Amino acid sequence: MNNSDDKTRFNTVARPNWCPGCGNFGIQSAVKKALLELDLEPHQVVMTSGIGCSSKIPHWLNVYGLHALHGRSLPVAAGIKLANHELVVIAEGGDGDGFSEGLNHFVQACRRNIDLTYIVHNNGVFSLTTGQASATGEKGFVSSSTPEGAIETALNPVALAIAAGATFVARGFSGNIDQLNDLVVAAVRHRGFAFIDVMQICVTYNPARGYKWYKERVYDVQEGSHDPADRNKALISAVEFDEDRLATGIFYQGDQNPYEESLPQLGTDPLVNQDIEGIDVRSLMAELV
Amino acid sequence: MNNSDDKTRFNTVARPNWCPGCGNFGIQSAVKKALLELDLEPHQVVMTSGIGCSSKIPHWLNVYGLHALHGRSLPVAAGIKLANHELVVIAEGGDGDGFSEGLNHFVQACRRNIDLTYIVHNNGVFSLTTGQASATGEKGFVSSSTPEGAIETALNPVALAIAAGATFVARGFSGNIDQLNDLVVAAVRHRGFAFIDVMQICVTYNPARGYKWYKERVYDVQEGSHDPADRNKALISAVEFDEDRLATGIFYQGDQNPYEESLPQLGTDPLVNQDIEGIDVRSLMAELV
Amino acid sequence: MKGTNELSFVVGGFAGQGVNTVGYALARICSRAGLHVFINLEYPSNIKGEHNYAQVMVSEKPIGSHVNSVDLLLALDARSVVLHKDKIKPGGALIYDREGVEVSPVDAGLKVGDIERSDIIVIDMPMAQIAKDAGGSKKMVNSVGLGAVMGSLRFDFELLADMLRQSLEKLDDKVVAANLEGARQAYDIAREKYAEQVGIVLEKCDGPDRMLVTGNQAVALGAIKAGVRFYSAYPMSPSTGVMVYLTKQARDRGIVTIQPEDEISAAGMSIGASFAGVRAMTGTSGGGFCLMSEYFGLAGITEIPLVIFVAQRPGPATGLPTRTEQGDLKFVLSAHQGDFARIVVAPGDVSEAFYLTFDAFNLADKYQTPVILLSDKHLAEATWTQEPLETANMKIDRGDLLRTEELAGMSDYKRYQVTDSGISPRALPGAPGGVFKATGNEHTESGLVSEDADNRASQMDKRQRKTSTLDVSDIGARLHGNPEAKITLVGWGSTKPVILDVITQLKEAHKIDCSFLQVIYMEPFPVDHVSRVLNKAGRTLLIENNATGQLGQLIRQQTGILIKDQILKYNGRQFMRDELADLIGQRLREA
Amino acid sequence: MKGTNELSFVVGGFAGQGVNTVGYALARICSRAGLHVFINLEYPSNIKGEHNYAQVMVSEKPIGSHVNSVDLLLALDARSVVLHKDKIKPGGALIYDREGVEVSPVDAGLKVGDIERSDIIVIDMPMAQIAKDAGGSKKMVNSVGLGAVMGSLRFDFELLADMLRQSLEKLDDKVVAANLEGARQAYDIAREKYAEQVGIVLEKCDGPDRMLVTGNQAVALGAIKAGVRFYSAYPMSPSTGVMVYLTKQARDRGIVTIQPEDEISAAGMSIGASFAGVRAMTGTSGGGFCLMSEYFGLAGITEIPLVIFVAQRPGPATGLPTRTEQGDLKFVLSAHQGDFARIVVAPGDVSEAFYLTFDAFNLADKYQTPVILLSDKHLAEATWTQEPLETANMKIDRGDLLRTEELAGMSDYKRYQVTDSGISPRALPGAPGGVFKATGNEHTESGLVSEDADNRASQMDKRQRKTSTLDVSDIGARLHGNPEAKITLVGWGSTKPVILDVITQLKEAHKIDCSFLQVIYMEPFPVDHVSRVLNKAGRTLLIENNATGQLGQLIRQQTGILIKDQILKYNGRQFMRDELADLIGQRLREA
Ligand SMILES: Cc1ncc(C[n+]2csc(CCOP(=O)(O)OP(=O)(O)O)c2C)c(N)n1
Ligand SMILES: Cc1ncc(C[n+]2csc(CCOP(=O)(O)OP(=O)(O)O)c2C)c(N)n1
Ligand code: SF4
Ligand code: SF4
Ligand SMILES: [Mg+2]
Ligand SMILES: [Mg+2]
Repeated sequence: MNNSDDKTRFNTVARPNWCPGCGNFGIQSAVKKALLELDLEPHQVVMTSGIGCSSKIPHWLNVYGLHALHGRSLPVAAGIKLANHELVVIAEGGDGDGFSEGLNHFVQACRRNIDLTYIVHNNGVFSLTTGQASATGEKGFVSSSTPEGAIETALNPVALAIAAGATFVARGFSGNIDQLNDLVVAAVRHRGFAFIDVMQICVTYNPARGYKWYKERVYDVQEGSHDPADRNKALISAVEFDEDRLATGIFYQGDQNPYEESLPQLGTDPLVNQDIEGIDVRSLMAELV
Repeated sequence: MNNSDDKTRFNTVARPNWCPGCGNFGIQSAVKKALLELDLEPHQVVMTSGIGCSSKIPHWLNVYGLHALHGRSLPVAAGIKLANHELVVIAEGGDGDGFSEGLNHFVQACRRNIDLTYIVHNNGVFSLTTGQASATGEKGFVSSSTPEGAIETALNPVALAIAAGATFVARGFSGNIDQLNDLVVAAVRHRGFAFIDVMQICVTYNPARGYKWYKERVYDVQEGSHDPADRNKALISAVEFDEDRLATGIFYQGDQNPYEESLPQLGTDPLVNQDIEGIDVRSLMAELV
Repeated sequence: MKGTNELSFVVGGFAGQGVNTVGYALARICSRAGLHVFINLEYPSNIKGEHNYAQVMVSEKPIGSHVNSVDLLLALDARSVVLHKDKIKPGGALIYDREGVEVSPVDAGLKVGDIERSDIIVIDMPMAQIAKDAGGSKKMVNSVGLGAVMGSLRFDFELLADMLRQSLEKLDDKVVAANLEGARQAYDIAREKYAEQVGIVLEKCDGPDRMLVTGNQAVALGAIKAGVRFYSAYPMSPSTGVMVYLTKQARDRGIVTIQPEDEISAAGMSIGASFAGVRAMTGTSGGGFCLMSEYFGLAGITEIPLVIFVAQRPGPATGLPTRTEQGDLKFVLSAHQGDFARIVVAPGDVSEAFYLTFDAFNLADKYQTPVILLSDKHLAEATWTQEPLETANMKIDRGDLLRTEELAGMSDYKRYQVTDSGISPRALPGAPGGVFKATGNEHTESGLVSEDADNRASQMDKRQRKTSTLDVSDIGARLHGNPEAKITLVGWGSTKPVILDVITQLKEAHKIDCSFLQVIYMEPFPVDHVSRVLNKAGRTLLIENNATGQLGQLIRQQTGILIKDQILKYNGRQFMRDELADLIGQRLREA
Repeated sequence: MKGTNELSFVVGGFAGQGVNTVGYALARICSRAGLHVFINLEYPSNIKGEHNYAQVMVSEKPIGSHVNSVDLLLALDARSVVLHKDKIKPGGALIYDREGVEVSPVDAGLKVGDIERSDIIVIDMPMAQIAKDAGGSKKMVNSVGLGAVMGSLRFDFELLADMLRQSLEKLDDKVVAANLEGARQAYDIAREKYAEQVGIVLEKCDGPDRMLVTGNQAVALGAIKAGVRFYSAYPMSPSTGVMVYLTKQARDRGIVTIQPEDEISAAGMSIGASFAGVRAMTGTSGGGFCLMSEYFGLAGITEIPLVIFVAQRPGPATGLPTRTEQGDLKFVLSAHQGDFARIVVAPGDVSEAFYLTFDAFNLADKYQTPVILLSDKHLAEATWTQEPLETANMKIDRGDLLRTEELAGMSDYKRYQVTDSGISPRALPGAPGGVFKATGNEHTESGLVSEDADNRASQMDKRQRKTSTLDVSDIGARLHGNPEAKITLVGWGSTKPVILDVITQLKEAHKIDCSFLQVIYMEPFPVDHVSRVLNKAGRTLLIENNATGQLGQLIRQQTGILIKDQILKYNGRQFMRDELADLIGQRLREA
């Protein structure tokens, strides 16, 4: 049965339990649209996630899902891709998930360059645990863990990803679904690790950064003279983070073979299709004699 | 008793069991010299480390030491500093330790900016476990875990540290003890988190990068027009990593209050000196009535 | 009239509606009126929309548990009507807003309409309309609802008025007035039209000033009393309350609290701080403890004191993040490779949570080893009224900590000196003459890495020896109730309050006499005490909030005694008093 | 003559000298000559300079253990003379280079000079000089030393010559010739001047082609046979050997091996790969398992098959990274919050390591749950001769895996369907019609997050039920030796070979008849089997390589039976045959 004409094929019966007005709805729509645009079938896609409000997203998209542990969406995603590189594998989660608990996996995924798409719902706060400052919470951010305001310098995930060697680095905004849709399409098409940092509205725990706040600040890098192939410039524009001018779009896209293409083991057929009956180990035993 | 004239005060009876020719000896000398130059007494210094050849270093310096777990030198160092900010706290370890297992702590330490010095003995390989490629092992590096050569892009710790918000970022070479000594002195004096990436010779598991190899390539950034206060330039020179021209020296030094200075709790006296006898909690209980 | 000062009240709604606030307000009013209160909270891992409810139990006598049946239900949304109306006792009452009832977005389309139970009193209270008329917002419905509740119970309106004035203190006078007005209206309607029928009355009575306190607050208070100076933790339900409480107090009390990148770092920072000499603590739940488990053993081998607060929730993995279970006992007892002296204590109520937290710091310092304080969601987040806790006799014991002067007199200081007790005098970084290495490898008496076989054995022996001098025969377990009772219930942790309530109930209602053996120290284990009680016991019944009877396994491992009869609950909820009494009754009849 | 084909040989030196190579070369020569061999390696966590040694036991009969006493010692450095000379039996021999002996940099200044033991044969062999004369480097001393050893034992020189030719294959012909020449010279001197006195002779004898194999190699072979397609691991002694072996074979065998950033990721990647349908495995030691322990439970609740290889080393923390201990049993049995079905198996020798690894994959697939394969440094890295392992009857069982066709026929596929066995048919990502969520939260039969109390209980029951159908009554434990023996030794894992050797020795030398109860399945536990044997046993003695008798605790927990008499060794070294025999003898005399 070919469903590709059914525009509802990625819908689920269950309804998201995000707060009304939550930016996660926008991200969910953008991803759904992108999957349609990419002409994928539900069974061809696997979405992994961590734990957090954002990480519930696989439940509300009709794709294979692995809703894993807090901070641990990327390792399972890598394993899935290597075991069956014909699948489209998308990892999602929050900023707490990806930039606190799971930051090591994120940085290493950038340089490892397995063909995954990683979408972070970055709302600057740990929402599901009822509001603590995250690594991307701005200095001075008041939360239950920082009653006198956060002391640490906020993490700049876009700059970090580029410095770590990522081959596709973009930033989106949960309030701009069309652009986000394009970014997701580009990310999935990208051969290698593709990272999208999505500025996500959390109406409950970060209300100061609502739709209006972002809307007044975001702009599209593509509209200027930005050249996503220029890594140095991308890095500089990423570090020159100015709260009043929030760049969105593809910061950097490079061209480098994905990890799995260096593995001849995967050349012929995905690992998962390889037969494992009656493997002969006698020659290996003989080597030990 | 004032020992400050005793130039051997940081020596230990025990002798290092590194391989003859190992770059760790050079790093050890540089640190020892720096502590003398800083006019410190052994009891004023705490050195923490992870696990690896390099991480054995606290045993061979006469200072307080906490030889912790693989990848885990930085969290304990932070705890020590916050509990007693009068101590000089230095964390050391290898590249496996700091850029694989412990990378999350490293990145977050950069943006947290607690006043610590972090020295990584970066030899591109996991030595103590008898030679597997590390995150900084170059592409193609052949090791027991990468018999056909490493596939991943090597991590660039200097670029990463700057992108992560570190306020002092330097690179040294185990074969240039004088420069390293200066870097350690500057790092300890720096108010905030100071990171020194030391290119360290491992004669046993990375013999291709011996003294000669490095000597032909290293140069001192300070000799050119480099301005360590210019973060963007520092970042660009860090990412433009060229195996044939290895910059050493201070890449970037910024000026920002260390974390602990935002804590009035520490203002008067280190936490450890505060009396805990007879604390009255009745007012807190009364609040709950 | 059905009764005075005995009430099982439920307020239900969806996350974001403020169910907790309503429950807590009524509880506070009752508590200040001299009544005993217990609040059980049931909420999902969700910020807005999913169902949650608070159950408030009120009594003139001490009360520690809730029951399945409800006297009075305040339904703030449609789902709450559907879910809870059948729990209302015949003759009990439901307060809801037939026309104006809210429907959670996740329930879109759900209708309630008429209630098909003729055996209960249905109080259709136009709460939304009242709120609107009084000029208030949607949020004001909560005040209106409280008014209705107070009115139905003929409770003094002024108590509510005081409470509202206080809790809305920071708001505009107009808002306060509106809330009072709305509450008043509902109060009057309820009182005049329904109170007689409802037949339950709440009245002020005499009593000491009692706290309304959760286990998490008690732990935080115990830690402050013990002089905690450093708390590092990564948020994880249901342990987060301790972090939040301590963080609020941090500046005033000279405490540093820090939320680092993960639980690994949280554990490491506390170890570092403790190594440097301050009292340090970290807290988490099972999943976070997995991540801490490597550092846990580092504290063990380096003999650095450390208090780890573990608040259990149902596993495996993320499980049920906001529900309760006692499923991590075996894990904390054996986490980490190899053997080392550890101490594991499990408080059973808020008072024990306070005192045992304090003790945990003394134990950690004295035995120079990690101490686990094992709680669970129920104890962590449920609320009890608690008599003032006496603090006069609480003494800090920092163990064998060398002063700078003492160190100065030593020539060859050995941090890990092999002693009879296994405990070695401790120097702190910064002290001249004390320079040593704390090493996670096996080490010599000086702390240097050593692979020598004999040294290994002697350091292992020394470490194991430490806690063998900790005598838990008295404090390790407690037999509650009549020691001669023919039936002995065995349990631990947060089931204590409900088990004690059940004992009372069984005795009063059924003349069944039970005692309760509560195990408090899990490691070292009170072998003699427990064996003695169990060997002497008639019928024994194990009661645990987990799937496999983990305490039962521990008891068998430690004493050889198997408690065959087990009542295990593992659906993520705490036992209810009536439920547990029934289960026990059933078992007794079975055999 | 003192004997033929019975030898306890030690070669000592400092790390970097190639002690392992020398020991292994002699072992291979013996093995190819039809003799049984066992090699025990003792080395520190150090790359160059610290002392290490290899002990090679040779026998005409099967041999699985080493003894304290040494027949022949080859000392490649000064430290080895000092450390090992007193272990030489009276009448035994020492080969060293009085003048030219090397001194490790860490021993700077250490002298040996004359040997003060008149009861041994001192073979002062100018190895350095011979090497130099033959035109070789320092490294050649090893070949010269081997020549001296072969000569002293009157073993056929051609065997050594063949071995050298093969192992130096890739080197220059000249180098090979020099090595042969040096070896020959030493051989001749030893044979002519000392062999008579030494009195031990090694001779070729008949036998099948035996492998020289470590436990790690056996595990890797078992995994390859089982069709492992994915192995992710972070290096950690003593598990690294499996990773290195599999990595070497990866391209040829269609396996992906990957070393990610940490053990957390290693576990996660294998879980992901397994979820996607391939057989996946990860490996580590205790410290790494701490870090994996969170993901471990994720595999449990999501019912994703996973084989975890845990090679124990002495803890806590970094402990003794290159030594041996059985200290992680309790940890792996209870790691992770909450309860879930897990399987833990502990092979006792290389053959079991091979077959149980294979079985582990079948078990993981069949029960859709993580399986822990518990080894330790001794089993992982010591070397045994092993008869060919039969593979004809090894059958892959992938469990209830749905084919695409089967799925297509289903209308409402439920991944976590509640079934009688607890096992639910599994779909793999990529299959149309199978779309489901694997969820670390408690979930419905479809895998969606659910906080419902009844659903929770039924999913818990379902998961617990799975392994209850795994019948281990036969395979879970094994009674070796005479079942009627009055004495029963109880143990597990890598102590199996030494215990079996001791049983033989006690019988032959002292007419003491012992049986040996080896526990293999730790979870599910063979309760009936173990109880039956222990209840029937006369005297029981627990033998474990840890400080607290962890198997003993498990047995008591599972059966109620306490084995009071315990022989526990925890200095980081494996039991030696003579040592263990003595300890047992002592205990028997005591009581
Ligand atoms: C190991 C572990 N630590 C902590 C938690 C508790 N926890 C659940 S969600 C969360 C933070 C979520 O923040 P983020 O990833 O930003 O997601 P958001 O809710 O903001 O979308 C935390 C700390 C956990 N589940 N597991
Ligand atoms: C949790 C944990 N994982 C793995 C190891 C094993 N291990 C010890 S040292 C080491 C790598 C050392 O590499 P590096 O940090 O670069 O130090 P080097 O030896 O090169 O100086 C590893 C993986 C360990 N001790 N603990
Ligand atoms: S709390 Fe914030 S992130 Fe979570 S669902 Fe609500 S708005 Fe979204
Ligand atoms: S192996 Fe390498 S890093 Fe380790 S001591 Fe030897 S030379 Fe130094
Ligand atoms: Mg967030
Ligand atoms: Mg290294």
